[in-house]
Amino acid sequence: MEKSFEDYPSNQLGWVIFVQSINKMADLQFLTDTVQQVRRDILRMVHKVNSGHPGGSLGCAEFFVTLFNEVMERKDGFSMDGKEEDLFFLSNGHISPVFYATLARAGYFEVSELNTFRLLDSRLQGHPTTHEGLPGVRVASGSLGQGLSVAVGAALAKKLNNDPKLIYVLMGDGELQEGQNWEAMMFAAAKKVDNLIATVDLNGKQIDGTTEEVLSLGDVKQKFEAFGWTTFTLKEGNHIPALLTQLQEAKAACGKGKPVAILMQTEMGNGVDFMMHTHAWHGKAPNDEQLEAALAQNPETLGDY
Amino acid sequence: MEKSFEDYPSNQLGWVIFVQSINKMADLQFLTDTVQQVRRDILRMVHKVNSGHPGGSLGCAEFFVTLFNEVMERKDGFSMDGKEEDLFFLSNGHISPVFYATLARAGYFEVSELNTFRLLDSRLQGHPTTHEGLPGVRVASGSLGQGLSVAVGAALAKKLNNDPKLIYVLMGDGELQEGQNWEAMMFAAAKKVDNLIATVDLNGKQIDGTTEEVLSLGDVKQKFEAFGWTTFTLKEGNHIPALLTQLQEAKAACGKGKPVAILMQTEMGNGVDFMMHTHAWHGKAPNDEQLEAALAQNPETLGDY
Amino acid sequence: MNPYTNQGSQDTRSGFGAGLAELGKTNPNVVALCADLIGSLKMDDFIEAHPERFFQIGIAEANMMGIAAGLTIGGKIPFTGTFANFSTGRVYDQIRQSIAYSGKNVKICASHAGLTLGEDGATHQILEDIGLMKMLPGMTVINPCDFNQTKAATIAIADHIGPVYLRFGRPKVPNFTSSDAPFEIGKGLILKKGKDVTIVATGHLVWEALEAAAALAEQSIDAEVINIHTIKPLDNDIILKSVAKTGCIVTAEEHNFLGGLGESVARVLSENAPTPQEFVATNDTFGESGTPSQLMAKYGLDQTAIQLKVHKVLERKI
Amino acid sequence: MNPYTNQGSQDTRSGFGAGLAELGKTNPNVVALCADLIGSLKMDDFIEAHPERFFQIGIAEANMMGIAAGLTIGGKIPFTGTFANFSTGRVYDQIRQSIAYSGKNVKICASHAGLTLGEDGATHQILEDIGLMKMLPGMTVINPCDFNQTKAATIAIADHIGPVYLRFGRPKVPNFTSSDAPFEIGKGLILKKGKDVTIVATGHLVWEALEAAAALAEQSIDAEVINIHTIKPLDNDIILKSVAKTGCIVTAEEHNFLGGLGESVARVLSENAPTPQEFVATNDTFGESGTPSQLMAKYGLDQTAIQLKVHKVLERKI
Ligand SMILES: Cc1ncc(C[n+]2csc(CCOP(=O)(O)OP(=O)(O)O)c2C)c(N)n1
Ligand SMILES: Cc1ncc(C[n+]2csc(CCOP(=O)(O)OP(=O)(O)O)c2C)c(N)n1
Ligand SMILES: [Mg+2]
Ligand SMILES: [Mg+2]
Repeated sequence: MEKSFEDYPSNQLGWVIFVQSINKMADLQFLTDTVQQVRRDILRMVHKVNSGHPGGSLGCAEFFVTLFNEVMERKDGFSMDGKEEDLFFLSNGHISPVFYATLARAGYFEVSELNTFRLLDSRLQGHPTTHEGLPGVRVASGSLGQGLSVAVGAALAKKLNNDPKLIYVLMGDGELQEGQNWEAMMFAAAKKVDNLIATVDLNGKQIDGTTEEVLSLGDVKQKFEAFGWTTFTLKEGNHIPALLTQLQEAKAACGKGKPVAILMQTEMGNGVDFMMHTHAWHGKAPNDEQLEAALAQNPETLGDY
Repeated sequence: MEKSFEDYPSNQLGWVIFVQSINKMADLQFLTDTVQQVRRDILRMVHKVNSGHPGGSLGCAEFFVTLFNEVMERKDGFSMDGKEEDLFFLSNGHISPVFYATLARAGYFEVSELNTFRLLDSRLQGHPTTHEGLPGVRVASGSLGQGLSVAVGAALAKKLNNDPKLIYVLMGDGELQEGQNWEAMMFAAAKKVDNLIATVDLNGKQIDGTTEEVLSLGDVKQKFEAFGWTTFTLKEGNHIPALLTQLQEAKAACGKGKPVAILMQTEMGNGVDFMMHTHAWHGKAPNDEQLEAALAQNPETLGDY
Repeated sequence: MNPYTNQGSQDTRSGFGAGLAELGKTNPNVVALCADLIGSLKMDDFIEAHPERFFQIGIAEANMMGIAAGLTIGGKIPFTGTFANFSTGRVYDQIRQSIAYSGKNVKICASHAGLTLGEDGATHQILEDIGLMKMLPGMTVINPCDFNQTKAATIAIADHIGPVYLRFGRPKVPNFTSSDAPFEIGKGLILKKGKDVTIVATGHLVWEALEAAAALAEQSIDAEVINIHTIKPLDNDIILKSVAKTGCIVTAEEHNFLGGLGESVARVLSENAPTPQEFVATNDTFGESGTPSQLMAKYGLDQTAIQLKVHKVLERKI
Repeated sequence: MNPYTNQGSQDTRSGFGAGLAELGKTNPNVVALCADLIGSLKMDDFIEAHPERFFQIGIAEANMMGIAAGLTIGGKIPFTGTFANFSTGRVYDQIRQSIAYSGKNVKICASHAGLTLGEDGATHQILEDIGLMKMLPGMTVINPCDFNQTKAATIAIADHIGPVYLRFGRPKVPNFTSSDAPFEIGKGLILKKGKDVTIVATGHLVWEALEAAAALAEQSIDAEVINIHTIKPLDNDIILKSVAKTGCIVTAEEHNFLGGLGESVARVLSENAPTPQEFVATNDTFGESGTPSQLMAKYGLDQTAIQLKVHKVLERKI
């Protein structure tokens, strides 16, 4: 499959109409509308409780919306077992706002529940958890570096169950500094866990600065390949058609004896101009004025919660 | 520096006489004698207490003896600080027999103390420890995967102290499955820890079988290089001249902004025919007859303890 | 006289291996994972019979715990196997988040617990694992006393929904409980009734407690011996009922006196019925190399130590 | 009335930051390490003044502990900084082998301990770290009560040879101890004398204990309040002397009731002077998101909870 989208500018508004994997303009419009609404949800959630992680959440909004609405083969409702459906794990649990907003907008629970984010007695904990029974969450995360292992386990269970569906997992790039990831990487290649697509949010940023400043990851693609993974680099990680093409390509690469990874270059804080090109908004909520400015850049589409 | 020794057969007895880094025949003879005596020490130690790890120990005898006697710049006596001298850390602590025998034969403590290996109240614990004050040991090991990090820390301290000497560390190949190693690998490259030489005992074996059977390491060199290390492969890890040349080459590669690794291919159980080409002797002691047979293949040189 | 007889010494880890092999036949959801210690964990029989239900993880315990958590999501009941140190301290945060807090049905099976693994020494001799695991909300912590009970416990935990820590040992020790005794999680067992002092013991120390009680009987001291195979949830009732009768207690465990069974019992007592207590446990030190019996003697974990502590606590009884 | 006044609320982690900055000036061997949480740990001042003595490790806590151990070998005194969960449970085996068993002079400095970090929720709210660290032979465990004491403790531990776990928190809490009070490791402090009941509190709960004692005074209950800033080595004497007078005790900690300060005190009592004790601590549950004060109220960690437990223990006193 050729990467035809890399040639196009990643301007959010200048989408190409003809996309192999989306045949109806309506789908594209729905996705772009959902992304915009999810951005509003993220911003409003973290603003309300003056805590949480908008930066990484915004940077992954296109990915989440595309994955859940156009790529994953999901069943109605939610069961922990997730048999006969694709499953998603969020390893970098701090970007829970985009996860929750995507789940709510995909019907896992009422969008009004987004209002309870990080409040006492909420199912929408600061970091995702199964402990409160929130539909869509299959493991707790927040302590970094654990999600890939869990995803590998879920993938092995699918194989044991002769379940042909896939496992998706998202990790942060700073998160790759945790050694457990490399244990899981080595295992997945050695044991041919090829029903697994791991995506890395390669935004080049973490809490204390750029990944380069904090602890350079070096050449991530080279590392993944050296660890035996089929590895794609997606330059336009905030571009829905590019995401779609890439995810379909990754899907097609499954079942060939190797685990599959997508290194997804994103912009932290994407869609809110003053939150982009900085790591400052990794874990900081906007104040009232900042919220207003940010929302103005992302008008309501599907209706606020 | 050209790897001239790779052309020669790794026959223990068929050494080349002219070696760039050893100018006197006496040195070579001393090293080979010491290796043979260390082998005897290892075998007798584990036999006596019917426990311990002869396989990996025998496989690394040439490395230890060469490193301690011809390569490391050591000071007389032992101080924990180890200022102004090269330091060695053993990460795969289970091969303590070769470590202890090498230390004793290098004068860190009386060889007679080898007699106390793994006995109650001994300084020669099953796995090396500082807890009993054994000269030559600077950190406890045994729980795998921790030694490289400690070595990196010691290397950083040397830099802070403007101490130009080097840090050496040995790891097992199975041990590379532990994620902490990859954390340390990433760190050492990112922060240019270039006063460190890490050697991997690439014997292709671990407890439950070959590394290939247990959990394939894939292409180790590719992984080290992808993690930003200057990486040498030493095919003849049981050949003293080859070891010497390789260690000198690695030394010369220090101070150039990158950490240095040697992937050292060894034969587990080397020097005892029935212990070679199997993982069976990873952690099993010989019985009386086996000991006799093994010792017969390695006649006394420097005197048994 | 010790009311139990040694049916022949066996290692408790072999009880685990036997239980796991049994589960292989009876429960198709049971899967096993190991981190390069198959032989030590006695998993061979299970693996031979069900190779497709076994996962060799290599030396990567953190990954093993995560994979186990993930396997539960497909309805599996994973049994992880490695040494006790690498089953707990090495992977505490992974167990905490991916298993305990996530409520995953993983059975963490740990061999070579305590001092008695012997010659490998302190890096392998964890004396804190009971404390580590008991602090995790939702975790069940079990330390059976012999081969038969370990086998029974292994089988029993497969039917218990939720994370379990099962701790057992390396050396051969007396096998004295009945091979068909049912294993009930959380129910302590009175092995010998007595009225002068309560001895609450777990794991390898249960046999030592029985031997100590037999010796004490000859000194006209009537000790009650309780096998507290489950440390969490702790059978408070059996302990409180016993001390109501005896008025003093000795706890015995192959563990640091800090954080383990002894402190749990002290808490139950101080919260309900303050009672003189003495501790048979290691005294906040690391272990060392030696034979199991040498170590038990040196670190005060044998029947002699139990007797000493009984005498001490009897003096404190008012 | 509370004999202490709040000099202005501050976070204890800022006390750590201030102490570390001070050490930067006075002790050239002090180096600092952080795992991508500089701001949260308040390490900025130290780093700015001594960039060459700071090591940014990235998100790799296990590696951080090993590197810290290695740095001691060159004579450095490393202070590691990350959240309490990642300072303990995440790296237990690394601390155990490379630091504690190896006797390395590393200061493990842990912020965001307990429930009161608030909104991040349970994965970050470790309630087991005191228990984890107290079980390690040779480890010193300190949980100071306010900004001033945290600063003093930070400075004091640099002079103590051996591994130390220093625990502090995220939220702003009353700063009430004297800024020039010396910090003596292992010496509990009687903050208020009393004869009816002993309240032994640590960390954030010391202020709550003082407030509770003030309220109790109005109910004619004379509580003795002890700030037990060092959990290991525990000041047994101060506790035993106090209960000899009061006859009952309440322990208060931001920690699970299993394995923490409360159980250590229970052990000391049952071994020396069995005494009715009640526990202010979390009740073997994970935490959750919420504001610090909401969480302290919901999980029974505030002055109200302390008062309740005092009433309860007084009823049990004979
Ligand atoms: C084990 C662990 N260590 C540290 C943290 C604190 N922490 C939360 S997010 C974060 C940075 C993560 O970086 P990255 O994965 O790149 O996510 P991004 O900042 O891009 O969203 C850190 C250090 C944590 N949650 N878990
Ligand atoms: C963290 C940890 N996990 C497991 C073990 C048990 N163990 C001791 S040696 C060993 C195999 C090591 O393999 P390798 O490093 O290749 O050493 P070799 O067998 O070649 O000597 C294992 C699994 C351990 N010591 N530490
Ligand atoms: Mg990032
Ligand atoms: Mg090997």
